[in-house]
Amino acid sequence: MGTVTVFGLCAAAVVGLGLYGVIANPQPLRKIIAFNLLGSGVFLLFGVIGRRGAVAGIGSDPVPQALVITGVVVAFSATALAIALLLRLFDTAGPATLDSDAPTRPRPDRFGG
Amino acid sequence: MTEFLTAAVGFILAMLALGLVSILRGPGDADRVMATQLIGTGGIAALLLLGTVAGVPAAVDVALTLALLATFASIAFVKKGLSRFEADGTASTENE
Amino acid sequence: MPAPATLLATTADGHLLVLSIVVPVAGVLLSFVLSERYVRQIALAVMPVGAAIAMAILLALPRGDGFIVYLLGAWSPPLGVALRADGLSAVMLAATAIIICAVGVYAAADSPPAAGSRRVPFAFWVLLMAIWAALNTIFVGGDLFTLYVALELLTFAAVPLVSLEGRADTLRAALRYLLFALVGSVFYLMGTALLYGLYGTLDILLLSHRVSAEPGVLIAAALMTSGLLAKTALFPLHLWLPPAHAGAPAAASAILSGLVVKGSFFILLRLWFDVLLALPGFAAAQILATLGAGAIVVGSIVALRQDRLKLLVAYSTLAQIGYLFLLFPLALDGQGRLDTGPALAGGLIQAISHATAKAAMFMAVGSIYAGLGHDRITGIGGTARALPLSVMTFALAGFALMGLQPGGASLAKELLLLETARTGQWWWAGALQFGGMFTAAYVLLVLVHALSPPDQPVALAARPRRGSDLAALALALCSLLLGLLPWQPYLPIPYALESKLFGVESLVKSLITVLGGTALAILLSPWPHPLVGTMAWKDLARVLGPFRRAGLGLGGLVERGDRVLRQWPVAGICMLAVTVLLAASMFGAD
Amino acid sequence: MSIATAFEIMLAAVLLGLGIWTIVVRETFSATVGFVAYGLLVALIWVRLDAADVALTEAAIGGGLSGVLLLGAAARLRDAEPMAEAAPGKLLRATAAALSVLTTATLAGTVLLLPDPAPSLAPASVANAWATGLSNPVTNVLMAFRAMDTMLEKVVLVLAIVGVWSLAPDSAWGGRPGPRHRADPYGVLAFLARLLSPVGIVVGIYVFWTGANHPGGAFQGGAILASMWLLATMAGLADAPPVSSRPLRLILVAGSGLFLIVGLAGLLFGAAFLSYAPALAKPLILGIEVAMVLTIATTLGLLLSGAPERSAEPWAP
Amino acid sequence: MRAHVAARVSVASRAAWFLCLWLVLAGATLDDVPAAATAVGAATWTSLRFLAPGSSRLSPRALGRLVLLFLYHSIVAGADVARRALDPRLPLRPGFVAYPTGLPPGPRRNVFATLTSLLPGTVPAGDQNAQIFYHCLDVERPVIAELAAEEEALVRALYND
Amino acid sequence: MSLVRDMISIAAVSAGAFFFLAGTVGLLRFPDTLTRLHALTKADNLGLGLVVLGLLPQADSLRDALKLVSIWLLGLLAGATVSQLIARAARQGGSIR
Repeated sequence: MGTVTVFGLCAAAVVGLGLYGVIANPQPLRKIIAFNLLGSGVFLLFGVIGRRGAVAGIGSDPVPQALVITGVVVAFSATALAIALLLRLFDTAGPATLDSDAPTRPRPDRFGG
Repeated sequence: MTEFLTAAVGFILAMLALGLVSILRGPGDADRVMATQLIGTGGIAALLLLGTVAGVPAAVDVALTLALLATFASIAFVKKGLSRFEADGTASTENE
Repeated sequence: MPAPATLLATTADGHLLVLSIVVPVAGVLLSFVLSERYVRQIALAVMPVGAAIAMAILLALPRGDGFIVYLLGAWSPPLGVALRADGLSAVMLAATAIIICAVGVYAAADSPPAAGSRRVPFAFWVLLMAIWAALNTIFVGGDLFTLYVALELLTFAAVPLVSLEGRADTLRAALRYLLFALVGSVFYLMGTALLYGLYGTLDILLLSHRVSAEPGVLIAAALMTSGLLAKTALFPLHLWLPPAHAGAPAAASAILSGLVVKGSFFILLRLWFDVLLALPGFAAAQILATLGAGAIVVGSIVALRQDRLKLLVAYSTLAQIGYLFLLFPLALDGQGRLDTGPALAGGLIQAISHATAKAAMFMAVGSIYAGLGHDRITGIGGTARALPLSVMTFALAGFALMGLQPGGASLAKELLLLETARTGQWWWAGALQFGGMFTAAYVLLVLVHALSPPDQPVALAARPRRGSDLAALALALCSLLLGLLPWQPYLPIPYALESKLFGVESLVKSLITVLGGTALAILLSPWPHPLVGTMAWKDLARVLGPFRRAGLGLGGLVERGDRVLRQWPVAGICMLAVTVLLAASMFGAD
Repeated sequence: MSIATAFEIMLAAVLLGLGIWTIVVRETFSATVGFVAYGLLVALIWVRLDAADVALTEAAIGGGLSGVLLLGAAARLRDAEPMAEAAPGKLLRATAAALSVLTTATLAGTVLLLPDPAPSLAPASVANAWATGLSNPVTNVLMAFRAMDTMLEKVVLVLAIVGVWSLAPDSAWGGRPGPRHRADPYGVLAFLARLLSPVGIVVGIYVFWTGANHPGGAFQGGAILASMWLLATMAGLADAPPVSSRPLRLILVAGSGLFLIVGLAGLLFGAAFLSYAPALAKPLILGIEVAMVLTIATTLGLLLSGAPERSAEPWAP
Repeated sequence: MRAHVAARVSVASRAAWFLCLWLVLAGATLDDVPAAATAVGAATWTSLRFLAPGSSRLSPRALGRLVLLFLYHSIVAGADVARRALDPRLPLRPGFVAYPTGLPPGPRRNVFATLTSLLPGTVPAGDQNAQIFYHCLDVERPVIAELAAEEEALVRALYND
Repeated sequence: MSLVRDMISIAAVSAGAFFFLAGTVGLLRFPDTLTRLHALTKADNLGLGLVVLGLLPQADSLRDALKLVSIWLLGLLAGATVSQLIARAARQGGSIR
């Protein structure tokens, strides 16, 4: 069991946690946080793959590292945009949820509880 | 030496985990925010030790960044977290 | 696909590919700096240039063996990133240029823009050019990670368009769209990570030579596919589409519905037809097409039950996206692997045909909305006389979409039907026919309402905008004439087909589509029919009564099911389930 | 099991614990704090994975900016908490959990079964480093081999700004973003900002500059600079400029714009779009990075400030 | 004229501090000169903008004493807290103490509060007029006297104007 | 020589680890927010300081050593100010009193 194994498993678990959170956490902010967790898991996956590609002199393949840095930038801007949307929604409509429909329609019945 | 330092990192990490368990439970928000401060200090120590163990000089730079920025969560908390008590966070807090 | 050596060097007209990305990007940056006052002029200057580049690529492609390649920074893959254009890219580039220009003219003629707001036009024009840049990158990108960045560029440009009007429901729609699309991209990114871990490259061409059917690849394929499906809004991952596309301003809806969903669809085609050729695609293709068929049924039935025109058109997009996915099983060759044959060509032509027609439709609906001040379907009686150009645009676009000759959709349908016969999958022929009929149903429904005499004289809230309406009409005409274009240099199309387009047989087919559509509209639409009260209707109603009741019951059921599926947790679970299903099907076949 | 592996297992366990806390805890504020702590800790894993460039990125983003962004939002939204919709039913949650576990298991299996020896572009990137004259391989990938992705990503940042600004009410368009922060000029926060900001500026520029040859780079440095600006803003020592300001907009596109111009110069006079003549490569790349660090710092700062909320009244300290 | 010179000295000394920081971080290389100049310039400018140069003189000897006192205090502080934490009886008598300070509100008082937050068992938790409120782990300790000693050392080291 | 250095390192790092332990115990045992704040900032900063002290003999150069010290100083500044901010917040927020 080495670095790659431990953190590979860790990355996969973080991905699973993020997925569950994105689906099951009801508040939009929690979904945004869970998305960040999910993204972090995927980046760790890249990190593990980069670590596997280590050669003499370089501890980690630089290409996955570069991809992760690009990905982090994108994920952070996405988070900022999502939060700006959420705060604006809160200002216009009060407590914000994602699961209400266009205003002309009645609220759908809950499914499964 | 390497083993000793690695064990030290492990020990600090364990203390970190225990501390987290205690303060994340609360009860107040201020307790929870202290978790970030705890991770900040413990993380810096762990990074410095790790950098020496693994011979990664850049770990020191990472620790430097953490030292610079680990306070930010607490700052954001006192800025905005108080707004439900006071109209304007720190201003009213500091001019009692 | 030719040997890698020929595609790992820059070809003669390669710089055109660079320009197709750089020009709209430069437009974005320039208009961001020069701000609100010049943004429209810059966009209108970028459009002809961009269109000329797209046409130049279209002309250059046949000269270069059907491929154009450009190595960015002169670094060759796997270290560097290549841009590559083939026939698929070229026609998509051209179609995108045409649609962007038409929408641009539509929006530019719409003056004064959005009642004094400087914010809306600024955001709209900048984002329009950004969408163009993102789409062009998607069409010519030769690297899976570059495609990811382009995909995100597309999302970042599309989401603010949804919420331009700033109402709470559009903000909610935009947030939902953003979050679901982000989850989709993360899935795509996960697959990319696995592929890099397996083969050490993300270059599409290199991967196509290295990929074999190993477990890791199957999982990567399942993850990437379902991520892209979420971004394309294929049923049942469509929760975000109807409110987003219906809530945006008309010009933005036209772009979102016509073009943006095609971006992720195109990557899906690249993935399956270029990267994953070695995979056992049979079961996965059947699943995709089944979801597509589901989309056609659900999207069309729910569309027929909408009371607002914009929502109807948005749900029609849902159905049309499903139609696109019917190409997958029809592209299978004898060994159950995907093949770039007529089915792919048909699917792509259908995508272009839908892009043009749907953009035109949304613009027409936007004009109707602006003219009447509302878009309730039951209240549009008399519109045909008051706003003839808009109704005509809607009609022409609708005819093109339902597969009347010589529209692109009819050519696509012929191609796909040809492949159902070749591969012996007759059941998809039924889905294809039904898709056409459903389209006919909601187009006819709207037209009948628009043509019926009004209850009271129509009072226009705003004067019709001639320039805008002409742009929309031109686009609709474009869609209706797509079947006549010479596609052969770019897409594999059997020669025999074009002569068949105007035969008696095709006329009969059209008639069947229209009649079937009429029947479906009567059976499934809950709205009081404009013909109610005439003698013929009473007779008809007696005969059809029980059927109509059954149809409406079914419709209600489908609508309720659709509402359940559009709840966030359900949609999320569906996404995971689709991933698992795809992976399991491929493992089963392996 | 070696002591290093034991340590790694513990690190992963603590991280996962924080992740679980983030997902399952009832209160949004606690979840947010949990995630911020997670973001601080994840930098350790990146150091352990020998990816110091990424570790710096995560420390700068996860440590400073994400915390401010998420905790600020959590505080503003907390009144909504009791009224937010109920959690999905048990059946749905169980299904979601089962499918997530399945995904995790599949992913873990796939990662563990990746081929050995692993394919790697590390040798190729080292072999081609001569072309830029920089010895940080990650910077070489970002600025030369995959320059296209980096440039497009900078355009993404511009679009994120356009997206956030487009949420402004029409009356505030062109005005200053976010609420005006006020703080006691003699308070602790102002004191910290007065002392820390200049130090942070030195550190930020150092992290950026060292990125040419050691871990670091424009994004990491820019994130640190943005944090310092944010600190000064929160302490009431500085204010966001109005979004209609021309110089501001120039800075916001400087990175991508210069990248584009240099790229086009390569197309016209050099080997290819985004290629650098070997003699000029280093100064050109550094020039682009200088522009990028300005752009990134400003962009990140403005992204955190949010949509314009105030008209562009002159600011008096 | 003297103020002018003093201001110049203050600018130079701050720039020197930031240069030292840069040298510690990056080392001394000729290639780094442009970056170092930018960093030092930007930091000095920001620092001067945020914190106007003071008029007081440093007393090196007193400063050395302060540093020693500070180090000594931090060790005692840590040891004291550690002792209380590990003591099975948990000897805590927490509460607030109001300390009357002679320092004006502003940087001087901030510096004092920050330094004393490292004293055994005290954390400043706000101030009002000429009083700083300290939260103490043990209110029965002679907190006020210790704080006064600390204040005197600080004034002697930094603010002997 | 190297042995002496290692001994110093081991002693200092162990002492640092002890303060981390004490801080954590304080966090677990102290009754309220403000008392825990004492435990957090005091003991941890000393722990960090001792770890830094322990690493000084291992540093390759004077510059590296000074870098470590400046990290500790930054940590001290951050800890001292944050403890004041949180203490104010806790006093204001009424979770004490």
